[in-house]
Amino acid sequence: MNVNDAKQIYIGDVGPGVKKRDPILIADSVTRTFGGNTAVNVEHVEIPRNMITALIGPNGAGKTTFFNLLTGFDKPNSGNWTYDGQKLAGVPAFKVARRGMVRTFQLTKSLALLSVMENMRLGATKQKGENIFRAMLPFLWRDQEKANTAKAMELLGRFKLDTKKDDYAASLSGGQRKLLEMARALMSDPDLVMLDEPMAGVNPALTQSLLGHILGLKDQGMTVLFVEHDMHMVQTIADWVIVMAEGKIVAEGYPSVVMQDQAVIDAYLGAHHDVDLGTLTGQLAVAEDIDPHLVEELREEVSADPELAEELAEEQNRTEQ
Amino acid sequence: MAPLSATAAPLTAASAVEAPASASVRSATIDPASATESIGVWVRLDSNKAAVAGVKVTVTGSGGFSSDVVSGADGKVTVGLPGAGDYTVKLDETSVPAGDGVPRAGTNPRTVTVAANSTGVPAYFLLTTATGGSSTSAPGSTTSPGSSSSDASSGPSLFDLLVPRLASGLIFGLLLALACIGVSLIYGTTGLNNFAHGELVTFGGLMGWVLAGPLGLPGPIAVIGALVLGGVMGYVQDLGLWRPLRKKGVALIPLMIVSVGLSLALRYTFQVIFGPGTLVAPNDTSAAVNWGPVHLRSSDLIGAIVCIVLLLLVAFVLLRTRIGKATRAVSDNKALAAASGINVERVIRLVWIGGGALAGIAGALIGYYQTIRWDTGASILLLIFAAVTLGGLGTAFGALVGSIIIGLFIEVSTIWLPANLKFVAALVVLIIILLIRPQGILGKRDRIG
Amino acid sequence: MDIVLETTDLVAGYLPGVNILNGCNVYVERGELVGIIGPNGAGKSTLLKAIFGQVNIRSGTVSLSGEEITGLKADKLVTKGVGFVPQSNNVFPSLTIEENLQMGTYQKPKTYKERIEFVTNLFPELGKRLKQRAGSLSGGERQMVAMSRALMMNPSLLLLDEPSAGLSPVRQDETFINVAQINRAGVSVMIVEQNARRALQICDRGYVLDQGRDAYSGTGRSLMSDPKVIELYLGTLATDHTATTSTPTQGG
Amino acid sequence: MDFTFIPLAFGQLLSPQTIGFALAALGLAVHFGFGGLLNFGQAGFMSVGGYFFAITAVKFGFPFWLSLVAAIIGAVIFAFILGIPTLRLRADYLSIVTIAAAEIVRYTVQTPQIAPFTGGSDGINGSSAAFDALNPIPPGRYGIAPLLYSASDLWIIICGWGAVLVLGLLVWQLMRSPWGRVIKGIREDEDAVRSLGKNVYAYKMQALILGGVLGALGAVVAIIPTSLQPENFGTQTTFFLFTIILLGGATTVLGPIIGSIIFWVVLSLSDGILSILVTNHIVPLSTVQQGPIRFIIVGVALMLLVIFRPQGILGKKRETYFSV
Amino acid sequence: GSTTSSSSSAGTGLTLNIGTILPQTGSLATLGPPAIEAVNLAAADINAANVGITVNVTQKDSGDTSTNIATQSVTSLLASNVSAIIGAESSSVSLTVIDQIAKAGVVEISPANTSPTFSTYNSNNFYWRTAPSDVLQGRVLGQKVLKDGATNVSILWQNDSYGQGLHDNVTKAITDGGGTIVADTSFDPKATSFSAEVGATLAPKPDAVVVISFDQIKQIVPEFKTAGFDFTKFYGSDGNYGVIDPTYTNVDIAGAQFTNPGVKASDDFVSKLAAQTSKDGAKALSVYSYAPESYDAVVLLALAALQGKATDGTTLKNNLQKVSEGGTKATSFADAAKLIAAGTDVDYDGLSGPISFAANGDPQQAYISIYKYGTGNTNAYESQEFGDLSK
Ligand SMILES: Nc1ncnc2c1ncn2[C@@H]1O[C@H](COP(=O)(O)OP(=O)(O)OP(=O)(O)O)[C@@H](O)[C@H]1O
Ligand SMILES: Nc1ncnc2c1ncn2[C@@H]1O[C@H](COP(=O)(O)OP(=O)(O)OP(=O)(O)O)[C@@H](O)[C@H]1O
Ligand SMILES: CC(C)C[C@H](N)C(=O)O
Ligand SMILES: [Mg+2]
Ligand SMILES: [Mg+2]
Repeated sequence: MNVNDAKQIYIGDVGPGVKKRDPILIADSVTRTFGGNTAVNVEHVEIPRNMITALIGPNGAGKTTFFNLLTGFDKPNSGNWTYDGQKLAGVPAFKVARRGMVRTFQLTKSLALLSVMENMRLGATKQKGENIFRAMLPFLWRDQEKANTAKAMELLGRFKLDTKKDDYAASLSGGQRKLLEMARALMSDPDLVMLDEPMAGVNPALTQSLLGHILGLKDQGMTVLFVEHDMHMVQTIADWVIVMAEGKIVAEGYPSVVMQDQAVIDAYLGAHHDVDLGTLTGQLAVAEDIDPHLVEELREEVSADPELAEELAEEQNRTEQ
Repeated sequence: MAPLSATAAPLTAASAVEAPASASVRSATIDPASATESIGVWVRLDSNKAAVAGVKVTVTGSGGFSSDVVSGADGKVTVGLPGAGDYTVKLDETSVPAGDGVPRAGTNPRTVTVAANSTGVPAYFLLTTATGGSSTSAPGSTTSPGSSSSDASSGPSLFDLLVPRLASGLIFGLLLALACIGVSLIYGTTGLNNFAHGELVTFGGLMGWVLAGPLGLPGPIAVIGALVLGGVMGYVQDLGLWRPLRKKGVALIPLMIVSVGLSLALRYTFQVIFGPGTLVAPNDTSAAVNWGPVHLRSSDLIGAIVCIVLLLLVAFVLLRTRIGKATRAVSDNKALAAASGINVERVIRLVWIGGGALAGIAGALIGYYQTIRWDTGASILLLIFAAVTLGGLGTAFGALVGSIIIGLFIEVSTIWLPANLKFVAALVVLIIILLIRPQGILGKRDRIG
Repeated sequence: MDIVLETTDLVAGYLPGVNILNGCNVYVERGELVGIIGPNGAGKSTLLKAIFGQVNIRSGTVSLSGEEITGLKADKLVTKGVGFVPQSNNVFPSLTIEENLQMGTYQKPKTYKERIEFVTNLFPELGKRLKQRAGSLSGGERQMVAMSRALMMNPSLLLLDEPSAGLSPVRQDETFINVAQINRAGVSVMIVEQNARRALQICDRGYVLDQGRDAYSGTGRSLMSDPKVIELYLGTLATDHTATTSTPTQGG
Repeated sequence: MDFTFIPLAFGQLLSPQTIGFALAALGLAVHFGFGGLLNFGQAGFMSVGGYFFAITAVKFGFPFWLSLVAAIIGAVIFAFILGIPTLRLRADYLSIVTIAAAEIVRYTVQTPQIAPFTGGSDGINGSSAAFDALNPIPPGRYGIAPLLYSASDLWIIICGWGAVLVLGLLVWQLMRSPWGRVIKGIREDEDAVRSLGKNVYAYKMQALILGGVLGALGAVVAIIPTSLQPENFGTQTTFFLFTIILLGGATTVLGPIIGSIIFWVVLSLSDGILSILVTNHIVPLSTVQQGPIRFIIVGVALMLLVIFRPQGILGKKRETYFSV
Repeated sequence: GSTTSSSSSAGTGLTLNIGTILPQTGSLATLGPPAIEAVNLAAADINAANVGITVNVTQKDSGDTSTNIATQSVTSLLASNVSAIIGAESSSVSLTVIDQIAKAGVVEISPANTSPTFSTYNSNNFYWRTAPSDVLQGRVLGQKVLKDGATNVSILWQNDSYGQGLHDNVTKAITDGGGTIVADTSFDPKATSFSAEVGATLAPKPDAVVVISFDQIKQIVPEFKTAGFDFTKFYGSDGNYGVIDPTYTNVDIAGAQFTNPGVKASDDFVSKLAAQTSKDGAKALSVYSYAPESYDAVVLLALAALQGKATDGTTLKNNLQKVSEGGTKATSFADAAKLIAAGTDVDYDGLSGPISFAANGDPQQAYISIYKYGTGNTNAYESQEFGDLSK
C-alpha cells in the first residue's frame, strides 16, 4: 500500500474519477455503444504517471473496449482524452503509439510469418531504415539495427523466448505469443504501456519473474496500465487499482483498499478466492459469494449422494476443530 | 467539303466554279442506265416517307457538269454522271408542292461523293414542315451514343428507358445470384476463392444445351438435368481435387491458383469439345408478355421465378436447418466445427454439390436468357465475385443483394453511359459501396483486440 | 483400473522433423479429474490436440476405453462422447451465441432444450444475450461461450484447454467448481491450466509436462507442494500472497 | 520433325515479353508476397503505365526518357487513386476492388469517345520510335540460328534485362531492410503493426506505388517491341502474373523473375511439342484444336505445380505449414 | 501448327516458309477454319504445280485480343524464319503484331483485315492485305440501306478496330446520302448481354438497323425478335455473315441482308476446300468467309517469290504489287507461274476478285457481295457491287 509513500497518488477524496497528483492520461466522458448496449461510459479517469495501475472488472465490463478507444483502434461515440497534456481523441492508432503510448492485445496478434526476432525488431521505434529511401542504403541503419537486435535478445532472454528467436511466430504456443506480444511492446521503450491481460496463459513462475522486470521498468520512469484477472499479480505490483463495471468506473484506490471494498468483492473478486476448492466446504463457501443458485445446486447434489454428504460432514468437523 | 449553307443561296462553291466553264456541257444528260457512275435522287416526306413527285433537282460537278432533273412519281430520279468525284446536289425549294415543306435543315444543297463504279449513289431529300425547331440532325453530326439524336418529341421517355432495363437487370441479377451462392458458400466453408466457379456455370449451360438441343429434351427437363449434372460436377471436383488438396494441407492462396489452373483447363476443354462458337438452345424467343416497353419471353419469366424459389429455399436451408447452420459454423472455424461433432468433410462436400447444382442451373437459365459459350462462365466470373464481395464475403444473402445491385446497375447505367461502359458503372458502384461499408453490405465486422 | 483415456509414447508435431511431444504417457481413469500443467510451450495444447485428432501423430497410440483412436477424426470422437474446448479460436465468431450453443448439440439436437437450460444457469450473462454474435464478445465472454458449447454436448470425457484464462476471479472459481461438479457427476475430465494452484486443488491427479514429456505426476496436492515443481513451474507468487494477504506492496 | 521449337522455347528466356512479365510479377510480389496486398489489378497498373508511355510518346512526341517518367508518374497516380480509398479494406475486398479498377481502366480506354487519344480498342502502335532512336547497335541480325535478333530486339532485351537486374536488386535490398520488415509485418497483421507506431497506411501506399511502378515499367518493356493493346491487360494477365509469382515463390525476389522465364518457356515448349504431335498425327487433333489444348496443358501444369510444390520453386517450404 | 511441307518438288527451286496467325480460339474462331484450310489448300496447289517453288506452312493461333497469343505465335514464327505471315483476321489482333513483324523484315499479309486504319499505317510496306478496306464495305452497306428506302438508321457496333472503321464508313455513307443515324450504340466485344444495347438501338424506332459484330449476333438477334423487330430491316456485315445458319432455329431472320467483301466462293473452290478439310481431319466448313482471300494471299506470296527469285521478306514485299497488277492476266497459280517463268509481267486475279495492290498494300478494287437470308435461315447470294478505292 502506497499510503506510506512520501508522494500521495491522488488529490482529494478517493473515489471513482479521483484527481491524480501527476496524471499522464486524463479521459473525460468517453462513451461507446454497440447497438443498444453501452460498452464504455467513463465520466472521468486519470492515470497516474510513473505508477503501475491495474484496471480490473468483470468480464464484459468494457476494459478492452476502453483500451481500444484510448489507443485509437476504435472510435468513441463521444469523449475526450489527453495524454501528457496533449489531446489524443481522434488521433490515429499509429500516432498514439509514436507518442509513447503502446498497447498489447488480449487476443494476441503475432506476426506469424516473421521470425520471433523480426517481430521484436519491428517493435523498435525511430528506425532510420524504415524510411523507404534510406532503406536502400544499409550503411545508414546498420548500426541501429545491431543495437536493436542486442536489446531484443536481452528482452527475449527474460521472456524465455531466446531459444525460439529464429522460429516463425506462427509456431509459438498460446502463452508464448502473449509473452512475445508484451516483449515486442517493450522494444519501443514506451512511456505508457497498456497491457491487456498480459499474463493470462503465462505460467506462474515466469509471470513472477516478469513482474520483477516490470517493476524495473517502472523505476526507469515507465507508466503501466494493465488489465488483469490474476489478483496475485495485481496485489504484487499495482500501485493503484481502477475498477470498471458495465462500462463505468465504479471504484479506485490502493490495491489493498479496493480489494476490501465490499462492492468490488461482490461483483468481481468473491470473498473467498483464497479458499481451497479441493473440498466441498470450500466450494460451498466460494459458491456463496458467486450465486445462491450454485449453492443450492451443490446442496442438492450433496443431499442426493450419501457419500458426498458424509464427506461434507467430515470436512465441516475438521474445520470446526 | 462544300459549305453547307442553310439559306437557299443560288450559288454554291461548285456552281461558282462551273460558271466560267464551257456552256456546251450544261444540261448534258448522260444515260443513267449505261453510265458507270450515277446518283439516285429520292425526294420523300420525312413524316410518312411518301414520295414527292415533280421536284426539281440540280446536280453539278467538276468540269462544268450540270444536270437538271425532276423527281418521278416514285419520288426518284437517277442522274448519270461522267465519272467519279464530288457532286453538288441541290433541290429547288420553289418546285416543292405547297405544304410539303422544305428539306431537312443542312441537307440542301449537299455534296455527294461518288466513287468509281458506284451507281445509284443515294442523294435523298426528306421534306419536313417542322422548320424552326430543326436544331438536330445535321448530317454527320456525331450523335451521343446509346441514345437517339432525333427530335426530342419522338425520343423515348425516361420511363420507357428505365423500366425495360430494370426488368432485365433484375432477371440478370437473380441469375447471377444463383451462380454466386456457390462461390459464397465455398468461400465461406473452405476459404477458397474459387476461380473455376465460372466453369461450373458454363458446364451447367452446356449440359442444358446438350439436353435441350442435340438430345431434344423439353426445356424444363434440360434445366433440371443441368441442376443435377452441376451437382455431380461439384461432387466430382471436390472428391477428385479439392478434398485431396485439403488433406494435404495446401494453403489457400496456392489453392486459389489451382482453381485458376482448373478454370483454364476446363474452359479450353469445353472449347475443344463444344467448339469456339456460341450455342443456342431451342427456345421460343417471341415475347410472352408486353408490359408497355417491357418485352419478356416466357423463359425469362420462368427463369426469374425459378431463381426466386431456389433462393428462398437456400435461405431457408441456411438459416433454419441444422445442416445450414453447420455450414456457417464450418465457414467460421473448421477445427472447432469438427470438435462440435460436425463432419466437416461432409458439409464441404454438400456445399460443393449444392454450389455446383446451383451454378449448373444458373448456367442453364443463362443459356436460355442469353446464349451459352465455352467461356460464358468465365466472362461473368468477375461479376460473380463483385456481387459476392459487395454483399459481404461468405454471406449467402449478401450474394443475393450484391447480385441484384450489380445486375440493375449494369442495365440501368446504359441510359446515361455508353453501353461499353456498363460494367464500369457496376464496378464503380462496387467500389463506392465498399468505401462506405468496407465489410460489404451485409458483412459484419469483428472486434479488434 | 478403468482407464478411459490413455496415450502411450505419443510423438507428435507440426513441422516435419520437429517433434513437440516426445513420448508422452498420460491416462485418465473413469470419473477422474486430471490436471495438466507445465511451462509455456511444453506441449500441453499439442497433447490435447493430438488426442483429439488435430495434430499429426508420428508414433505412439491414443486409446479410449481400450479402443485405439489414434488419429481418429474429431467428429468421430464427439460421437464417442469426447468434448474439447480449445485454447484459442474457440467460438464461431459469425454465429450468435445461441447458434454456437446449438453447435454443441449438433449430433443430438433433441437434447438442446435441456442442455441450454443447464448452461444458461451456469452463465446467466450468456442467457441474456443469446442473439449477440460471438465475434463481438469480450475475451471472457468468449471463454464462457466456448466452455458452454462443450458442456452442451454432455460428454463423458471432457478435454479442457485453459478454460479459466481471461475469466474474472469469480468466474474462474465458478468454472472450477463447475468442473468439479461435472466430474462428480461422472464425467472424466482432463484439464490444462495455467491457473495451476486452483486447478490442482480440484484435481485427483496431475501431470507436469515439460518439453513434450510427462515430467512429473502425482496427486494434485503432492504436485502443488513439490519443491521442484514449484521452482520450475508454479513459482511462489500465489503462495506468498496467501501467506501475506495484507502486506503492502512495495512500489518503486 | 521440326525441333526448332526447342531452342525457340529457350529464346523465351530473353524475350521482352518475359522481361515485362518478370517486372510486373516482381511488382506483384512486392504487393502480395511481401506486403500482403491482394492486388488482382496488376494488369491495371501495366495498362496505365503503358498508356502513359504510349500516349506521351506517340501523341505528344515525347523523348524516350520523358515518356518513361510519364509511365512512372502514371503508375504513381493510379496507385494514389486506387490506394487512398481502398487501402483500408480487408485483403479479399481489396482484391475485388483492384480487379474492378483494372477492368475499369480497360473499358474506359476503349471508349470510342476518347479514341483519338487512347486509340480506342485498337490501342496505340509505334511508341518505340524514340526508344529505337537511342539504339547504338548497328542494324543487322545477331545471334545463332534459330535465335536471331534484330538490332532493335537486342536493344530492348539488353535494356530490359538491365532494368530487371537493377530493380531486382533494389527490391531485394528494400525487403531486407527495416522498411521491408514493416511491409512484411503488415502482411501478417496490420493492427499489430499499427500498435507499434508504424503508419500502416503510408507503408501500404509506398508498397502499392513501388509495385505499381514495376508493373508500369514491365508494360513499357512489353509494348516496345510490339504495340499497346488494351485487351492485353485483362484479368487473364493478372492471373498469369499470380501464376508466375507462385511458380517462383511469392516471397522472394528472384522467384518472380525465374517464374516468368519458366512460364513463358513452358508455354512455348508445350506449343512446340503439341505441334510435333499434331503434325505427325501422333495425337488425333486438328490444328484448330491445338490452340485450346495448350491452355489446357498450362492449366493442368499450373495445378500440378501448386500441388507438388506449393511454395514455389524458390520459396521456403516452411512457410507453407502456416497457411495464409 | 501443322506443317504442310510435302511434295519433293522441282529439284533446285525456292523454298518459301510462311506462317499463319489465324483464329483457332477466341471470338473469331468460327471464321478461322475456312482461312486455315484455304491456306493449306493453296500450299498444296502450289507445291503440286511443281514450278520451282515449295511452300511450307506453319499454322499458329492468333487468339483474340484478350490473350497475348498472337504475340507469342509471331515470336515463334519469326524465330523459325518464316518470310511471310498470313493473318491475322481480326484487325485488332493484326495491330498488336504489325510492328513486331515489320521490324523483323517479314511480310504480313492479312486475308481478312478490313479496318481502314491499315491504309495509312506505316509498316515500311511490310503489311499487305487481300481484303478491301471498309471504306468500301461501309459505303456499299450504307448505300444499300438507303437504297432499300431506310433513312432513319440505328447502328449497333462492336467497339474494336474493325467495328469502329466500318461504323465510321457506314455512318458517312448514310449521312452523305441524306439519311440520319438515330441511334449509335457500341458494345464491348466481350459483352454477354445485349438487351440494353438492343433496347437503345430500337428506342427511336429506326427504319433499319445495321449490326456490326462477330459471333455476338447469335445473342443479339433474339433480343430483336423479342422486341418484335422485322428482320427485313436488318443489315449485317462480314463479321457476322454466316454465323446464323439453318441449325439456328430460335430466330428466323428471313429478309436480313449482309455484306461480305469478296466474291461468292465458287463451287469448285468449295469442293476443293472440303476435300482439303477432310484430309486435314478437321470439321467440315459451314462458312467460306475469307477463304478465297487466304488462298490468294498464299498464291501472291509464291508469285512474288518467283518474280523476285528469292524468298526473303524484302524481296516479297518488293514484288507483291508487281504480280498483282498490270500485265497479262492469269487466274490460277500455275498459269501465273508459267508467265513469270517466261518473263512476262503478270497480273494475278484470284479467287477473291481482281486483286491489284496499291502502294500501301491495299487491294484497289474489290467486290462486295450482298447476301440475303430466306426462311429457315438459309442465305442466298443476292448481288455484288464492284468498288474501286483507287480514287
Ligand atoms: N464490436 C462489438 N459489437 C457488439 N458488442 C461489443 C463489441 N465489442 C464489445 N462488445 C461488448 O461490449 C462489452 C465490453 O467488452 P470488452 O471487451 O471491453 O470487455 P472486457 O472488459 O475487456 O472483458 P474481458 O475481461 O472479458 O476481456 C461486452 O459485453 C461485449 O460483448
Ligand atoms: N502450429 C504450430 N506450428 C509449429 N509449432 C507449434 C505450433 N503450435 C505450437 N507449436 C510449438 O509447439 C510447442 C508446444 O506448443 P503448445 O501450444 O502445445 O504449448 P502449451 O504447452 O500449450 O503452451 P501454453 O501454455 O503457452 O499454451 C511450442 O514450442 C510451440 O512453439
Ligand atoms: C474476319 C473478319 C470479320 C475480320 C474483320 N474484317 C476485321 O478486320 O477485323
Ligand atoms: Mg478484455
Ligand atoms: Mg496451450
